[in-house]
Parts: sequence; structure tokens; C-alpha cells
Amino acid sequence: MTDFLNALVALTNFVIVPGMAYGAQLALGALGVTLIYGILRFSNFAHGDTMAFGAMATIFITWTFQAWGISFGPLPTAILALPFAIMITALVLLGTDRVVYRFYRRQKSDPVILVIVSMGVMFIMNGIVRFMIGVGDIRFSDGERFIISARDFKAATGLKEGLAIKTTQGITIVTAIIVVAILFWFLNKTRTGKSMRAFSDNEDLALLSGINPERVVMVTWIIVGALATVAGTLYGLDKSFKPFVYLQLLLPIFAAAIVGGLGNPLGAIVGGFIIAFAEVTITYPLKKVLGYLLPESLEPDGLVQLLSTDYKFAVSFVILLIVLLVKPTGIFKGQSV
Amino acid sequence: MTESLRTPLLFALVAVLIIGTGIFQDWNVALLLLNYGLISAIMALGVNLQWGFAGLFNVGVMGFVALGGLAAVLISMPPVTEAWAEGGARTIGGLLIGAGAIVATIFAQRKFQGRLKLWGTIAVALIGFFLFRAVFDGGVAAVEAVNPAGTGYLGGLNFGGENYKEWGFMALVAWPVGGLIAAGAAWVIGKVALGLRSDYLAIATLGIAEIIIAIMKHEDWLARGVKNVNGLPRPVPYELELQESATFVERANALGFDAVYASNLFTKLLYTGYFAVVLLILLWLAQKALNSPWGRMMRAIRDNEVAAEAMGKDVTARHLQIFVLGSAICGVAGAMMTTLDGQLTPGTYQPLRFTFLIWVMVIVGGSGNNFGAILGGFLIWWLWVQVEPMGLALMNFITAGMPEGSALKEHLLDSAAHMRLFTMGVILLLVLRFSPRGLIPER
Amino acid sequence: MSEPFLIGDTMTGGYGKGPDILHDCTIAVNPGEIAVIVGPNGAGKSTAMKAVFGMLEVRTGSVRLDGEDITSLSPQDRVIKGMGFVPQVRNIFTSLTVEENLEMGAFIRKDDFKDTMAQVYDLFPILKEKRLQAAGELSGGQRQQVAVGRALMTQPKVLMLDEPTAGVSPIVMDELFDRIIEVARTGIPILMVEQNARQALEIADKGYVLVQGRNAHTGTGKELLADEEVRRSFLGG
Amino acid sequence: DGHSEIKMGVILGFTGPIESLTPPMADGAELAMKEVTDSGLLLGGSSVTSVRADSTCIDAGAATAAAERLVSADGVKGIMGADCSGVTGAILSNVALANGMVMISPSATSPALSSPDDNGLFFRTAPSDARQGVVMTEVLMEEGIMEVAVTYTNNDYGKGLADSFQAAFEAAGGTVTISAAHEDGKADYSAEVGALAAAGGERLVVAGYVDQGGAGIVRSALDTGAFDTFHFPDGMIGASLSEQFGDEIEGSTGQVPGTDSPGVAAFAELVGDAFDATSPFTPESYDAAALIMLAMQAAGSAEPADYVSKIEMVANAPGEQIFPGELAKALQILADGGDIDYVGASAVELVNGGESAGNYRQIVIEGGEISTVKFR
Amino acid sequence: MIVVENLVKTFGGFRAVDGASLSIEEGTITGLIGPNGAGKTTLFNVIAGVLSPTEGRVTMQGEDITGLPPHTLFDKGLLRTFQIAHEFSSMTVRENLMMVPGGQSGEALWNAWFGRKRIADEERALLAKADEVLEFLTIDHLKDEKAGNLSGGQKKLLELGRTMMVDAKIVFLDEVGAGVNRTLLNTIGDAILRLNKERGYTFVVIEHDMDFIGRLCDPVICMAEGKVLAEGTLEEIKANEQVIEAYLGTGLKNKDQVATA
Ligand SMILES: Nc1ncnc2c1ncn2[C@@H]1O[C@H](COP(=O)(O)OP(=O)(O)OP(=O)(O)O)[C@@H](O)[C@H]1O
Ligand SMILES: Nc1ncnc2c1ncn2[C@@H]1O[C@H](COP(=O)(O)OP(=O)(O)OP(=O)(O)O)[C@@H](O)[C@H]1O
Ligand SMILES: [Mg+2]
Ligand SMILES: [Mg+2]
Repeated sequence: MTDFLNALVALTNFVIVPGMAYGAQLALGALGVTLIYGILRFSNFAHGDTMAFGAMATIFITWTFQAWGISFGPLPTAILALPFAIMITALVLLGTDRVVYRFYRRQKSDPVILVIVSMGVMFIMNGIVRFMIGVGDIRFSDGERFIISARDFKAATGLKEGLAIKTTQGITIVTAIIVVAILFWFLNKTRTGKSMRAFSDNEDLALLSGINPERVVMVTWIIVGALATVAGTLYGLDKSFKPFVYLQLLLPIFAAAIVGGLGNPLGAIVGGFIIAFAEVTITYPLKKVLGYLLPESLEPDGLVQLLSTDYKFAVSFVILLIVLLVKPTGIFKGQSV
Repeated sequence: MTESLRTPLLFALVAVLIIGTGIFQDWNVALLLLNYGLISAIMALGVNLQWGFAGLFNVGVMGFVALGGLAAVLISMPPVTEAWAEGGARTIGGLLIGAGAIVATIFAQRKFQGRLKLWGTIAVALIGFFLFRAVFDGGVAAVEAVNPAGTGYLGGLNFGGENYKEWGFMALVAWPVGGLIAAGAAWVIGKVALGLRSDYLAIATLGIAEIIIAIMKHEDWLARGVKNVNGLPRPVPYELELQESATFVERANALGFDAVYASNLFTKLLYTGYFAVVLLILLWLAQKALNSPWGRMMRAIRDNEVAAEAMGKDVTARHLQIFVLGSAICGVAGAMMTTLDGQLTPGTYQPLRFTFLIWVMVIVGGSGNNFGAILGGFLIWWLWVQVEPMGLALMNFITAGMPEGSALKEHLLDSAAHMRLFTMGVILLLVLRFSPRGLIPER
Repeated sequence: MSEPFLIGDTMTGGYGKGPDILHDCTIAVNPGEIAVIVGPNGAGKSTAMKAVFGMLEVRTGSVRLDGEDITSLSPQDRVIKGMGFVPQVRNIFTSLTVEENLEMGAFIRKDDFKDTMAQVYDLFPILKEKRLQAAGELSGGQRQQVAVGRALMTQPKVLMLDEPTAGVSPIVMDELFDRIIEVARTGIPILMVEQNARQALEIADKGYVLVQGRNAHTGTGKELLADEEVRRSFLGG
Repeated sequence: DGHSEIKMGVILGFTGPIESLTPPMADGAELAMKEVTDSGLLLGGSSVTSVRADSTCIDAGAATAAAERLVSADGVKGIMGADCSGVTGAILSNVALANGMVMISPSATSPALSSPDDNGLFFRTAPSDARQGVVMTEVLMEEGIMEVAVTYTNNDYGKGLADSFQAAFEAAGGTVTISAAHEDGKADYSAEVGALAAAGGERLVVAGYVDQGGAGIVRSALDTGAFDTFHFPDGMIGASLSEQFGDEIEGSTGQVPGTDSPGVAAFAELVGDAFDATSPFTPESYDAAALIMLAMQAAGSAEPADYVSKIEMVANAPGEQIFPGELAKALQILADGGDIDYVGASAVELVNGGESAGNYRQIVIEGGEISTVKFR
Repeated sequence: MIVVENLVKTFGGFRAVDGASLSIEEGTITGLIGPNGAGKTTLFNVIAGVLSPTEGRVTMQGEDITGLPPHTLFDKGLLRTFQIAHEFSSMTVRENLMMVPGGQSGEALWNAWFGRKRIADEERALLAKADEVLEFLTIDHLKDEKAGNLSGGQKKLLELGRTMMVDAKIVFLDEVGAGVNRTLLNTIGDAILRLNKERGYTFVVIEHDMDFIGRLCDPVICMAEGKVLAEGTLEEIKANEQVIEAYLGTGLKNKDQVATA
């Protein structure tokens, strides 16, 4: 029995909990990407750096709070700073739209032009963030680090295996659920939400229905700013803040958004978890788990690993390919421009 | 500005940029820029073929470029005889078994019926997989054990022996082979993924490119993985040889050049010649194709696949054709680039540099227009390299008035390197602002 | 003659920087009236409608609504002023459900629009059946019904329809015309383009024949139907 | 003339995957230049200025172009760099060799770079990996550790080190349960840590960079309770290791190039708060720049062709030992025709035609701080 | 010529075509009518290979063509137009037509590079043909216009024009008349008759304009709810109670009030 529990805990600790947390992080990022795709109809390459920018804003405000002696009990101070950072990020995004994207929207440019334009924005944001906060690692989490730490868990249960759940992991998962619920409700049930979908569908007709396109765009960017800031901050809290990593996050984020069906919020969430779990499970060696479960004589010598971690990226992309081949527009029917 | 004047003027601008680099910096820098610019232009041409002609959103350029690079190693490096002796046969045998297993699996899937279909197929696949691993792993281990710090791989097909470096022409052979390997991969990928629409195809190709790179990084027996292969033979003489050759020194001096300087210029010029020939041939082919009924058919397919299909055009086959062609061009460019670098470094293949930068070239230049893509290739490459000193100069200018040693000044100067991407972004936005359809738009 | 309720007065204009499509074209409609525009393909009928709705630049001439010059208003502002429009193509939100399409029609309304929606469903029963289906999955005629339904949801002060009956079955066409008449009877002016010109002119108070962007013939529906040349050249004999 | 300006190229990956490591490296090199310039002793009072260039770490084309510009347009007399071995190789074969330019890399450790055809122009102040693998084995064996898991950064440094360690460790009777690569700069390392934990081992060897994936792995391993003690090779040892993890990694071990010499301390003191003196490869960068300038002084010329032969001479015994902050003294000795043995911040000793000989300082984490156990 | 047996096409749970069986005789102009959403377009799409049937079989001249891709069917002489115009919007009107004929030697890359002469000849012939068709459709003044800029009706004409570029055996016309001026539609009707008589084309015509159907079609098939409701001459169909109720209706109710108002 304890062996079975040990196996279960090991699997939970190294596969399920990290998979959930990473999945939620990807999902939050993918939500932003998918929203821009769904409503403004382009793949926003600047999203990774927008997340970095949002996280940076949070960090600066957190530092200010810490300097003032404000804290948030067991939770990270950064959570308190979030609303302010969201405001700043949203303002920056609105400014960017005004200066950059609006022109191409009015021109009715090809989406691919907007993709390249967003790369330009990405370069600029990239420069600004590095200029303002530098390129190094920054840790800004405070408060309780763990909900359960591996050591406490072992002490409490007497098991050989530990189970750790970090506060940030908990917050990330909870936030992801709340955010997607709100977003889903907003887009499908509110007038503004529906008008946003209408705008993305047929801009001219939206105009004829009295929908104000500028307002739709504005609301979109504000939501995206909020999503990016939340995603960037939660990610930074969980790992650490380093601008370059946000650029690298872009790839799995897009993969998540696409596998779930571009433009579909629910898809972004599911996609995030699929990518995360693909990376974690396929490369997880079952040696230890089997060691607990099987009688001594049958214990495996090798790692019992399907594929080495070297190929973890490859694995997630293979899964992505398989999903797309079976459902060519993602799991939840996405759009394509 | 009229359309017909615009193209030559823009190319003249690029010429001015490169010549200006020669005058204000150095001719070596200018020629180097030109050489990489030629390669970039070829890659842009390949992507333009796929996107501009057929609307295929291939974001896996990096993978094909890397395969081209792999060809440069597999063709122009000498075989590692010891590695072949130790595990060559077993490795190749393993690969053949692997290929056989795939064929058998497909066969089983087609031929088995009923309940046998699923389980039989899985069984065949599993047996094949284990057989493959059993043979292959041992071979790989043997090959990689041969002097891992220096070789540890099978090597290539250059049979020049000790003097393999003198067989520089093997590098030239590697270029078309790079195209072929890329084309082969593109064919397989196209068969699988071309049914996908726009952005879904994009992420699929992006993923496949990552998989290709992952393989190149981890399969040391193939091309040393992340340990890199250095010192590839090249189709031009070595500068040092020239510097030691009395006739060359004499001629250089007669022309008023220092021998070292002249040798550098000379080798670069030779590369320029090779690359320019390749580019011109490909441009000629692309132009002819674009302006023929074939090009018209492709544009129709890009415009509306459903209608094109109803008008009797085999959209799938045409997509596959152009996907293979465009990828092959990227493969050729990749092989050329690896030859020019003199080494294969799988770690350098990053999507930002080898996929998205190429896309920027195509879009800024003007997609659907071969001249646009080529112009974009030169221009963006020039900027990519030259924004660095530009950013630095900008920062120096800004900080010129500040007191020595002030914290702000330090900070600004330290950030100068990041102004590189920043400047790139600003220029990109400015260009696209003033010609949103690219510098030389499609007709 | 007093100023009509809605008038596009001697409009000249075209798309973007292109040539003029409309040349001194005048189109007007009064409350309770149905005005029908007919003419060959490419005559500029849709263009005239778009010009009245502010979707392309009118270079000379003006558009006036209820005596007010609205030439420089944006389409959205015209919607707020009470104008409703069904374009000829791309006239539904394909990814929204039928019901959401109708809701979007009522976007500017602040009051409860349940009744109007029920009326639309009464008019086009098939839409009620398909109300939760994406509009893009409908048949051609069903889409057309959604498009008209969307415009009706606005409860506009003036309704503009560009070929509302294209592709709908005879029975639906009859009902549509019936409904249009009903709407007109409530005092709402209706301006429409039709290729089913004979049926349309039969119910029209006013008819315009456009040829190459110019007013070629103008008269009551009856007059135009009676005009031998109009019949032969534009109404298919 | 006595007051000319000598330019030295500093080519490092200021943007790209190791952008967080390079600023202190460049600062280190420039510190040496400033020290020399301030002394006014180099070649009768020449000043040395640094010209930075971005190697991007990943883009051989851009790096080659940048290096070409340094050499031909800016006219630098020596190159401190590059960092990542891919671009280093490209610059070496395409620019340095062709122009007879001297390059000293502070961080390229790949054995592949010590090929015989560098024409004697290429040097490095970081030791090659082969030796470190052996040292690492000795350290672990003495601690009584027989079973470890290994993770390495997926480049030639990490892979080379992991390979040479595994060979040495297994030859000595130890077991490597798993040797798994990790990519730097990625978002998440749960999969790697999961695999490492499942494979198990008494200690986790992290052959990565402290500012990169290495830290991510350690963080994740600690958080999940997979490992509590680690072994760190050189790339992982720097101030940010103790800053980030402190006593969480109590009892972990490691080794960095270094000797019993006071060089490290002297360097730290010299740097003060200006930048992080213990960041990976920062002392090596200072040393690389210093070596070039000292060789120039010894040769009495700033031309690479003239001073290249003097580099090993100033770096190795015999002669007076030179530590960081003593460059003025060294210049004076050389000017007077004396001989020096440059020790510097990283105990430089060049062997085999330009490689660092590799003396190591064994460290342990005690009370959350890095402390030295002994030298090997 | 074409035999459809028991065809079913479902979308999700919805049976858009629900066991329709019909046959189209060679040399006829068959009219296909039915209420909106009856499944006419879906039936076309299944026959033309755009959609694959859920059940059932389609044969053409005895050969099973179920599930063949559209381009193969095109080569077999089966052409169709789209109810919602599918023009190549960024190409000129003339190019829209010139791209249609299959087997152009210039469509092979090799010829594009090295067979200039042959292509030039072919192109000249194509150009002449395209101009002829454009003239017929009264849109020859627009030949160099981008097809995307055409008016709604003009796009429909272009749809039709494409089928006139090649020698087809059977042509499916999906509401070519909707949005087309009635005078022009008469001319189009003439052309269809002529192609039918002189060249032996078989036509299947979906149309809601009874005058048009009446002038051209015999027999007429009426579909409703995915099934074939009635078949026969137009007169027979018009007299069919079910057809009147589901499709034709009984005319305007409000007509008199307004006309006199
Ligand atoms: N892709 C789809 N998904 C779901 N339902 C569909 C789809 N396409 C068509 N339908 C449904 O199938 C039915 C038949 O559509 P079809 O287009 O064949 O009608 P039709 O007879 O051509 O009508 P019309 O005369 O209006 O063109 C309609 O009720 C439509 O809503
Ligand atoms: N977006 C556009 N850009 C440029 N020209 C256009 C555009 N739309 C239409 N045109 C041109 O304007 C002319 C008038 O078009 P319009 O759509 O007004 O015709 P219409 O009378 O509505 O014809 P139909 O009965 O076929 O709908 C046509 O010649 C057409 O080619
Ligand atoms: Mg129209
Ligand atoms: Mg239909």
C-alpha cells in the first residue's frame, strides 16, 4: 500500500503538479495570443515581450511597495502590484496600437504584414525591457514559498516520496481557471464581448451595426495587457524573471494556442495543458514508479523512459502534429485567416 | 515615383549601402556583408516562392537551412574510417531496419483487416522499433566512442584523404546535395502537413524544424551534434596560402595592396562570384516560372483554393511541388552558408535568425515579387549587421554631453548592445509604415 | 417639392483613388415609401447605396437625412441616426450564431429587443430553428434571411436593402416583400436595389434606373414597368 | 610615437542566450585596459580602448561580420573573445586566421577548438573540459559519492564536460544514473528534473551556467525535493549561486579553475562594487585582456604578428608572479627587460599551444556561502 | 449521365441531404429547385467532390465517381459554378478565365522555363477565347480589372464565364441568375440553350427564378429537406400541392394595399 502511495506521490510530484503549473502558465500566455488572433486577426509575436514588460512593471511596483514596507501576508507582494502593472501595460499597448497597428488596420493590410510589424514591436519592447531592468535574473517573490513542501509532506505522511506544491503554482492554476471563466463569459455572454467577436468576423458589417471599432480594439488590448501582465508575473514568480526567457516562451505559447484551436479561449487552456503534459510525461522515466509497484525481482534496470528529455520539444511538436492531422483546426475548432 | 523606376532605385540604394560600407568601414566588411546578403537573398527567394507564389505559410525555413548545412558536412568532410570500421555498418544497418520498420508499419496498416488492423499495426511498429534500437544503439555507441573530442562521427564523402581540404570542389558538390536533402525532407513533410491551413501549417512546420534541429543536436554520430564540425573544406583558396604564394604577393603589391589585405579581398570576391551565379540562376528560373501559366495557376491557387480545385487544378500536388522547390532553395542556401562559415554549428539554428528574419526580408522586400524578396534579403541583412554600430553610435551620441562616470551614462552605454534589436525594430516599422506592401510590391 | 426624408443628392464618387463610378446620381426616399433601384450589373447601384451610407467618399454632391447634411458622417454615426443597411455581399457574421447575428443588429438599441427578435423569427421561421447554428453554415437563401433580419433588428428610421431577395425561394421572396411593405406602411422609408425588378417595381412607389452611374430613368414603379424601353433593356422584356 | 591609442576588440554575445553573462565579462576586460591605460606604461604611454562587438552567440554570420569590422574597419590589435564556441570557431577561421589576428577566448572550453591549424593565433584562459572531468571525479570520490545524475547545458561546453566526466567517473567505479541535456533559456525544466529525479543518485551534477538553465534546474530540483545537494563545475560557480540558493544547497560541492594564489581575492578587491567579479568567466576575461597587453609590452609592439609569440612567455614561469591590480608593475618589469609570470585572477598557465593548464579550486557551500576547501 | 443513388450528407447530426436519388439524362437541362436549405448546394458539392458523402454513390456515365477530388472531375468534364462567387480576387478578370483550361503545357515548370514558343502560341489562343467570353458576358471593358473589384452581379457572370472556357460534358450552375440583371439573364439563358444544342452540354441548373427555369429546363426536380420531393416538367411541378406549399407560395398578400396607397 505504501509502495502504491509512494508511486502515486512520485508521479504527482514530478509529473502532475509541474505539468499543471506549467500548463496553466502556457495557457495564460496562449489566451492573450489567441485573443489577439481571434479579434485583431494576426499572430502577435510581441506577446512574449509584452509579458516581460508586464512582469517588469510588476517588479518595479513590488520593489516600491517593499520599500514602503507593504506586504501581502503569505502571498507574494507582487499580487498587490498586479493591478497597477496591468494599467501601465495596457496603456503601453494602447499607445502601441495607436502608433503602430492602427495604420495597418485602416489599410486593411494582409495579416502577415501585421505579423511582421508585430516582430518590429517585439524588437522594440525587447530593447526597452532590457534597457530598463537589465538582462539578468531577478527574483521578486516573497511571502510563503510553499503550500506544501516536500520535506513537510514526508514528515507528515511518513512516505519516502515528497510532494511539493508551491504557492505560485497554486496561484497560477487558480488564476488560470478564474481568468478563462471570466473571459469565456465575457466573450460569449456580454454585449461588448459579442461585439468583439462580430468585429473580428466582419469589420464592415460591424460598422453597419453601429459597433465602434476603436472601442473594440481598445477593449481587446486592455484585456490582452491584463492577460500578459498576469501571465508574465506569475511565470516570473514561479521561476525567476529574465527577459530572454519570455522570448523563448513564445514558441510553446503559440503551440498551445494552435493545438487548442486559434482564436478559441477554451482551446488555449486545453492546448497549454497538452503541450505541458506532453513535455513532462513522455520523457518521464518510470523506473522509480515501477520500482515501487513491481515486486523486487521485476524491478527495471533501465530508466524505462519512452524518449530522452533531449527530445522533449520534439515530442511536444509531434503531439501537436498528430492533433492537427486528426483535427486540422485544433481541438476546439479554431479560425484561420 | 513610378513603379519601373522604383526597383532600380532601390537596388541602387542597396549598392550604395554596401559601397558606403566599403568606403567608410572597410571593403572586407562590405564584401562579407555582400556574401551573406547573397545567401540571404537566396533564402528569401525560396520563402517567396512558397509564400508569395502559393500562399504556403512555411515557418520551418530554419530546418531546411540546417539540412543544407548538414549536407555540407556529409559531402565535403572526409569519412572517419575508424568510426566506419567500429560501428558504421551497424549504424547504417540500424537505419535501414528503421526505414524498413516504417514501411512495414504502413504496409500492415494498409493490408491488415478487422481487429488485426489496429493491434497488428501496433505490434509491427513496436517490433520494428525495438529491432531498430537494438541494432542502431550499439552502432551509434561504437561510432561515438571513436575519439569523441575530435571526431566521434561517421564523417562525410570526401575521399581526398589527408588532403581533403584541397578537394574544395566537394563544397560545391555539397550545395546542390543540400538542396536535394532539403527537398527530400520537404516532400515527406509536405505529404504529412500540407493539408493544414495557414497558421496551422505554420506551427507544424515550425515544430518540424525544431525536430530537425533536435536531431542534429543529439545525434552525434551524424555530425557531432552540439560539438560542431569545424574546418570544412572550401571552394576558394585559403588566405594563408595566398599570403605565402610569391606570385600572389607580387601581383597584390603591383596593384598597390598589402598581401594580407588582398588575400582577404580575393577569397571573398571568389565567394561573391559563386553565390552571385547561384542567385542569378535561381532568379532567372523563378522569374520565368512566375510569368508563365504555371505562375498564373499558382496565384489562382493562392487566391482561392476551392475555386482552383474546381477549375481542375490539383491543389495538393501543386502545393507539394512548390513546397519542395522552395525548401530545396533554402537547403542550397543553407549549404552555401555552412561552407562560408567553415563549420556546422547546430546550436546556431534559432528560429529568430533563420526563420523569422528571412520572413522579414520577404515581407519588407515585397512578397510575391522576386526582386522584392531579393532586395529585402540584402537590405535586411545589411541592417541586421549594421544596426549594431548604429545603436552604439546612437548611444555615444546621446551620452556625449553627460559627465564622465555618471551612472546614467554607464547604464546607457551598457545597454548599447540592446539598441541593436531596438533599432532593427524601429527601422522595420518605419519601412513598413511607408510601404506597407513591401518596398517592391507585387505588380 | 419639399425636401425628401433621405436624399443622396447629385452624388459623384468612386472607390479609393479609382475613377468615379457615380456621376451626379440622385436617389431619394420619403417616409412610407418604397424606392427601388434597378439597372444592369455594374451600373453602380450598390455603389450608390454605399455612398448614401457613407462607406465611400462622395466627391461632389451631398447626402441629407431629415434635412440634416450627413455627408461627412461615418457609417456608425449614420447607424446611430437611425439608418439600417443590408449590403449585397458579406452581409452576415459567419462565425456568430444566427441569434447573435440578430443581437448584433440590435447593438445600438438600449431597450429590450426580445419582441423584435420574435417578430423576425415569425417572419423567417427557419432562422428560429437554426438559431444556435453558426450563420456561416447556412444555405445561401438562409443567409440572406439572416441579413435582412439583422437589419430589421435595428428598428431603423430608414431601411436600405441591397438585393435582399437574391437567392431566396419564391415563397420567401413573397413573404419578404410582404414584410417590406408592412414595414413601409409603418412609415419607414425603404430604399432597395433589386434584380427581381418586376416584382419589386410592382410594389415600389418610386423607381430609379441607373446606367453607368447616372440616373437614366426615374418614375413611379408603375410608370417604369409600363415604359417599353425600360422593360426591354433592364427588366428582361 | 608614445601616446598612440591602441584598440582592442571585445566580442561577446551581448544579445542572445547568454546576454546575462556577458556584461561583467566585458567589464572585466575593460577593467584591465583601464588599469593599463592609467599606468601610462604601455609602449611608452599608449592608451588602450575597447571596441565592443556583439557576437550574438548564435549567429555565425553576424559574428563574423562584427569581427571583420573590428579588424578591418576599427583596426583593433587583438581580440578578447569570443564566447560561444560556434561563433568563436567561425571568427577564428574566417577572420582571425585570415588576418593574422590574435584571439584570446575567456570562455571557450571545447576540446575541438584546440585544433592544430589555428596558426598559433588562438589562446584561451579557460581550461579545456577534459581535465575538469577528472578533477570532478576525484572530488566526488573523496566525498564517498558513487552514484550521480548529470545534467548538462546542450552545447559543446556542457556536452564535452559531461562526456569527459562520465568517462572518468565510470572508470573510477562510479555510476552515472542519467546524463540528460537541458537547453538554456527555456521556460520550464520540469521534464528534465522529473527524469533526473526518477533516475536518482546521491548528488546532481549540473554542468551548466549559473545564470541560465543551470539555475532553473537547481531551482526546480530543490522545489520538488528531487535533490538537495549538487555538484557544480565552473560555469555554475558565481556570486549569484549563493545569492539565489543560499543555504538551500548547503553541502553542495564544486570546483572552479583557480590556484592557491591570492589572485581571486585580489581581483574581487580590485573590482569592488563595479560589477560582479565572480560571475562566470569574468576573471578569465580580465586575464585575457591583460595577457594581450602584456605581450605587446614584451614584444615592444602592438602588432599581432610581433606579440603573438610573447603571450605564452608572459603567461608562464619563469618570472615574477603578477596578480590583478599589478599590471603597472608588470609593464614596468617588461619595459625594463625583465620577465613575468602572469597569474592573474584565474591562475593562468598556458600549455599545449595556448590552452589553460587547469588548476582547480574545490569549493563547498557552507552557511549559504561558497567556501574554498582546497586546491587541486 | 449522372446517377445519384441514395445520397446522404450529414453535418454533425443534421442531415442536409437525406437519401436523395436522382438521375440526370445526357443532353438535358435539368432544373433543380427547392426551398432555401433544401440541400441543393450540398448535393452539388457532394457530386462535384468538394464534400464527401456520408452514404450513397454517384456515377457518371456508368463510372463510379463518388469521392473523387474536384480536379479529377474537372478533367472528366464535370464543371460547376459557386452560389457564393469564388473569383480569384487579386487576379484580373481575363486571367480568371485564362487559368481555367486544363493541361496547358505552360503549367509544367519545365515548359515554363524552356518551352517559351509553345506557351506563347497557346497563350494567344487562350487570350482570344477569354476575350470572346468576356464580350459575350458584356464585361469586356473590365478585362484588366481585378476580379475582386467587380460588382456582385459581375462576379456571377465571371463564374459562368469560366465554365465557357473549356469543352465540358456536364455543367452544374448554382444560382447563376441570382443578382444578375434579367435582360442579361435572358442572354445567358440563350447561351445555355445554344451550348446545350450545339455542343451537347448537359446542364443542371439551380435557380429560384421560375421564368428562367421555365424557359430552359426539362425536366425539373424539386428537393425539400434533403429529399427529392417531385420530378417532372415544370408544369407538373407547379401543380404539385407539396411544392406550392413548401416552395412556390401563393404570391403577395399586401400587394394591393400598397400599390394603391
Ligand atoms: N457546413 C455546414 N455545416 C452545417 N450545416 C450546413 C453546412 N452547410 C449547409 N448546412 C445546412 O444544410 C442545409 C442545406 O444547405 P444547402 O446549402 O445545400 O441549401 P440549398 O438547397 O442550396 O439552399 P439555397 O437555395 O438557400 O441555396 C441547410 O439547412 C444548411 O443550414
Ligand atoms: N471595391 C471596389 N473597388 C473598385 N471598383 C469597384 C469596387 N466595387 C465595385 N466596383 C466597380 O464599380 C462598378 C459599379 O459596381 P456596383 O457594385 O455598384 O454595381 P451594381 O450596380 O451594384 O451591380 P450588380 O447588379 O452586379 O450588383 C463596377 O464596374 C465595379 O467593377
Ligand atoms: Mg450590386
Ligand atoms: Mg444553395
